[in-house]
Amino acid sequence: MKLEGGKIPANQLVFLIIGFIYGTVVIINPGRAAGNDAWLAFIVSMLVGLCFAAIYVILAQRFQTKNLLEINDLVFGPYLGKLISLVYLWYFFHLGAIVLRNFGDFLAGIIFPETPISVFLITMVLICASAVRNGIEVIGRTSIILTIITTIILVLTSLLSIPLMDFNNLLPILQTTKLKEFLTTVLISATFPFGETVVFLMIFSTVNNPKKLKLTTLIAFLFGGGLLLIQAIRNIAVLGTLMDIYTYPSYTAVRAVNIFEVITRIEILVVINFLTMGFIKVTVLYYAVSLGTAQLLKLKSYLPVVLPIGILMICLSLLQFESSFENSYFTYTIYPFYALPFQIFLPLLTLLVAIIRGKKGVPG
Amino acid sequence: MARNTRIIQLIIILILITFFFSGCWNYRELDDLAIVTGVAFDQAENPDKILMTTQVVVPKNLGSEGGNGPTFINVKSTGFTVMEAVRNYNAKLDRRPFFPFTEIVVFSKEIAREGIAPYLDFFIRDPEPRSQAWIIISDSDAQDLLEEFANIEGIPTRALRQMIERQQGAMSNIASSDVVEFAQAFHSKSRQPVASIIEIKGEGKEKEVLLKETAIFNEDKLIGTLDRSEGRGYLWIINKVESGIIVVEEPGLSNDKISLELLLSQSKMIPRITGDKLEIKIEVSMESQIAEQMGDLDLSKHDVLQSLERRQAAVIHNEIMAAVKKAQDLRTDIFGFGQAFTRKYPKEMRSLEAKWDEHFPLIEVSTEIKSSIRRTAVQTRPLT
Amino acid sequence: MFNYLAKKFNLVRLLRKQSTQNANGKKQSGLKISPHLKQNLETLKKTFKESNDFVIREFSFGSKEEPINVALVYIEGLVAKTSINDDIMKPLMYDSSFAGFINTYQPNDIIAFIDERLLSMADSIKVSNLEEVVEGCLDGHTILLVEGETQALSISNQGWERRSISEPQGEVVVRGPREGFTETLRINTSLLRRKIHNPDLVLEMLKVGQKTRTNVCIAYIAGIADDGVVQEVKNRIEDIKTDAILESGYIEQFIEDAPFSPFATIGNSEKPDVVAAKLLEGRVAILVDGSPVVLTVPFLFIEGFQSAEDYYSRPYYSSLVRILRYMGFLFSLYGPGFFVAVVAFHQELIPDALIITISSAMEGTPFPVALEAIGMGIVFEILREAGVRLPKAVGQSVSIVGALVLGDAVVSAGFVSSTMVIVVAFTAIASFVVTSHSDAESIIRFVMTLLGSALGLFGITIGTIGILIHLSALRSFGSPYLSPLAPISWLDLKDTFLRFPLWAMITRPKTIGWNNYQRESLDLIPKPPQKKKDK
Amino acid sequence: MIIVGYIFALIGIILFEIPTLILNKSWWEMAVFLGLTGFAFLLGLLMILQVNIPNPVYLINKTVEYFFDLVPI
Repeated sequence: MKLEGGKIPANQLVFLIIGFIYGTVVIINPGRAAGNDAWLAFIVSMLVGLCFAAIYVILAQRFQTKNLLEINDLVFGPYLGKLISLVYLWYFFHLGAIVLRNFGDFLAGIIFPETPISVFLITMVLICASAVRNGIEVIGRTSIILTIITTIILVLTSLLSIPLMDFNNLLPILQTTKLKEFLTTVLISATFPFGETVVFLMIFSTVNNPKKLKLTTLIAFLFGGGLLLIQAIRNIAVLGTLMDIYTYPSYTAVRAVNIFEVITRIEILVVINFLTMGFIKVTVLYYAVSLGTAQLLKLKSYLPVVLPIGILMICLSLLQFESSFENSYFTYTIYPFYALPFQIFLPLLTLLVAIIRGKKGVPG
Repeated sequence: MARNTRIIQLIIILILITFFFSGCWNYRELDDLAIVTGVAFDQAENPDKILMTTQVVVPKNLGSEGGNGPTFINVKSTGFTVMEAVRNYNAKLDRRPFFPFTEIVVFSKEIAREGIAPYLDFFIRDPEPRSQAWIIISDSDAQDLLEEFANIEGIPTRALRQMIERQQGAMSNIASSDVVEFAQAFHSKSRQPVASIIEIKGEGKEKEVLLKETAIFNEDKLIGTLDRSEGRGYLWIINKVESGIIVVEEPGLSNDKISLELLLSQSKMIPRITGDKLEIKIEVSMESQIAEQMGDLDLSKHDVLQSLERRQAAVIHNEIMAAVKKAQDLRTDIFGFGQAFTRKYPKEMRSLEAKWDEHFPLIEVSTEIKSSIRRTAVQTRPLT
Repeated sequence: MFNYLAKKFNLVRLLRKQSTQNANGKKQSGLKISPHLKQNLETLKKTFKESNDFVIREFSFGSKEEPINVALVYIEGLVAKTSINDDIMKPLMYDSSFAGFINTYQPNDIIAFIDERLLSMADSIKVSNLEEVVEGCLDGHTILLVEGETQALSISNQGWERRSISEPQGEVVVRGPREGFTETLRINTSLLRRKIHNPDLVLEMLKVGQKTRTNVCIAYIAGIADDGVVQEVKNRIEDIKTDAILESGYIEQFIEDAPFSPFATIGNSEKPDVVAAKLLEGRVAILVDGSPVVLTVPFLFIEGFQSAEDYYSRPYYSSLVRILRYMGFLFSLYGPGFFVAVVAFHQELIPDALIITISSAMEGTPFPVALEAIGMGIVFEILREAGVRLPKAVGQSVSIVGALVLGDAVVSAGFVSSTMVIVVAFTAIASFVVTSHSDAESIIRFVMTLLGSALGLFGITIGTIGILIHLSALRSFGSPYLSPLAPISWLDLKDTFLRFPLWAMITRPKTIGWNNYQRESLDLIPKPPQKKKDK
Repeated sequence: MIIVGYIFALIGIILFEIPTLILNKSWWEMAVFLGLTGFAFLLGLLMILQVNIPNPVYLINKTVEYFFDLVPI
């Protein structure tokens, strides 16, 4: 019996990936080091990310209805495969905890300074758990509406801050930053958020028509990248030189909006975006971990492991960083290199071994 | 069926847990807050300390069924840092000060001369204060500006803010910047900030405040001022002139004056590097209409109008050059010429930027002004 | 969970015992009509427990020597008396002599003879079972029993007091038909038939309710409605084992997909044109005898925002109205919650121009704003309930007292801030815009207010996500509840936020009537008449 | 206080899951559930009691930094 009976149409996957990519980037700015070239860095890293995604899609299409863990079993044999699956699961789990932590840090640091961080983590995990328990179909459907709302909000905030923008801030291109900084930014934003789509190897198998995967992923990447681009351009144009001193540039950028003294301080819209997109990101990761764990332990249903994994995720996200400084050190310095093996080396290895050993999924 | 029970259960649990966990930490009623509308910084008696004066509105006396008491109160507190001063309020005020509605930040001249960046950090770092508060330099003590003076708004800080914003629209001859603009300029290597100076005249009931001139800074230190015509020169250069009156002398023999009301203006700075020479050209194109004529010349003649246009251009040119000269004398690039060069000549600027204050005074500034007079309002000929 | 609790309280075992007892005690069906009239009548009398509205009229006709003894049985009040007099008794007692009755009289043929030659009634069937006799009586038929016959004639001449067709109070329209369904099933089906002149309109009759034996009619259009859905509806209705179906609401609660959800997954309407439109989209309607409210399934979330009038007036205005409905819905969900969240957590969101007004209004009110919001919400619900239940004249004065006197007094006494009254009042008005979801609206409004006062906008966003998850998990007879929004269907958005012109609505809704999706031809857009080229 | 709440939450979770598992007679799932919940509970309890728990992220940091030293960028 399959653990997940649900099927999602390809167009839901588009929204899911967009939501996932836009996820924490609403608040956290991976292009920090590149200053006013961040928008260019995003474009480059989107292309790099597309190369990553190509591997995932080829892998998924080769094995049709198999998800990541089943592919591992098939390609590497039951024992080594299980080990590799475990490593992947740890990565998804840890990534979920990091996202949660970013979430809590932001809310507890900026919006609700007097409230303990655990409140936000627990509420968030609970709501994600309810989505995860409902299965991929519900996650997919929820993501449609949330992603559309988010897109509208992003466009709206960008339009409202046009009076504050100075597009000269985007100039000069590729001069103020050094090549090394630029490449670092490309690496950071290729691994976060684009490379993180490796988790969709757990979900690609539930898509109705696997033939559409390529197009779907391409559209999603372009659209998601487009959202990042709009956001980056808005932030640079509004904040100018101050871009790199703010921890949460998007939040600060729209704070200045003031239309007729009535529409002011709309940064709360950014917070709402962050909440909804963060929800999608955490949910996808959480779902992948729950499903994977159940699959690894050969359970009949993944429902019983959902809540315990949620508690563990809360624990890890509280445990991992003592402060938000450690968080940003990890995010900007360590994480890209930590994530690379999972995002590119392992999938590539899997693909190569599969080709060499001639393993293929049974179609249908 | 089972699925739906689950959801209900989850929702119930969610609600219970939110209540259980949120002891409503951040819950603060509007009537627990003292809404701060303005802040003033002075030097305290102890030279290390800051004297911070805060204007707080009293909503009870402001609403539709308001009482007759004062509409605002000023609270003073001292501390080594801004944040400490803010915390010290709690010992003085019956409510928690709440900063998002801060409209102005006033600094006394002596603090401005020493540098205001340390004070601004609070307004940028803390999520609470609004970063769109206007920065005002007070000619005398900063706290005096928050005292009552003749105004219509009823709250001094509101009145000051309205003055600054009105001034931009109606006169455009004193530059002002808010906290973010100031910080952006301060943070940039190739641009320096400005702010408005307000002075107090008279005493007691006769007391009035007026926008005096533009303060120019080097880094965060006040080093000089631009008077009104220089101020407009500055605004011409950075393309911020919105409206204003240009007074020119009537062509001909009389000394009568003509007021031209500015309708439209657009300006651009075009940097050029030729060899070692840095040049910058200010292109202004503007339109105005005749608003007032004191003499009796028939302005409907083509050549008269042309000569008026030339005079108008000359006035603008003089204003611009005066502002440039002042800034170059003080070696502070308030116009952002450095930024303009960086955008066009990034490679060359990399070496120049380090010693920009030496290069800036050497920039040759030229102007190109397209001045035109569109309308003569409802009159075509003078009264006489 | 409820199953579990029921088990805990030993209810299940108790119920099992009861049902076996019932099964043992009930065994008397299939009793044939005996040739002895008296015996039949006795049995019937016993069956009806000597009820005094059960009427037996015995008489005889024919020749004096060999009179034919017959009896008419009916239930007083369900039949048309004049029709019994003129169309049953009169032919039998008078016309029989002219019909050459004596000559052709054959024993055992008398029922057929009466049916064919004497009765001037349109609708009569022969029954041979006492059970059917009882059933016929209860349905308002008049039954003619004949001495010596094992068959009886069940003559359909129902005639009871019924409400005439009038405009439904709940769905008033400015433009559109004024007729509404009534309590009588037959009239209701006829109303539908008059809208859809097509033999494909299928009306299937079922009897539900072990005690009430209520007629329930399933209507659908063969070829458009999905067979699976029709079968599912039938199965679910047949599975209802309960005493009574007194209103279509009973059926609704027994067959809905999500009994624990605050959102209705079954639609209802009192207007034949609305139901006809839904049938034509491929939905299935359930008509219940005794109820003017007709159920339609599957019911989607967005149907709550569509109104019959949208389609009768031109598209621009109806699109505008529809958008306003969505806005009203959102406002009535979030109004108080958002206000509390802003005032208690995010004061910086209040526009500069309003901060002083709001804070001076809040000044000095004794209760925390969260309590104010919840309290005013409850007051509003009470006022609404009072206004609805009371007779019209009194109801109006209740709302005047509630709205004006109470509202004004509460503010001037300083109990509640005037801003809060404004918010609650506006919320209340907004909540009347979308009536289909109004019960869910009230519940969610309270939840949102609670979440908003506990965690500010974070709480509200989380609550919204929770509701979204819930809504996307719902299904109504196989159709995802949030369709066409999620799963997204671009074609169906033509009738979601905007109403496209009728000539652009070419297809039926994707999740409902897709097996026959084209509803009109492609080029219906009105064009100027073709000019003749004679000059 | 927090511990009491925590234990209540745990009991809530167990009551939430267990009945379905018993009804479906899925014992292996129940074992996994109890095991995971127990582990998570213990971890959470230790964190509430502010016991020092080895932080996996330090290990990751150290490893990656080791590679940084190896490959000078």
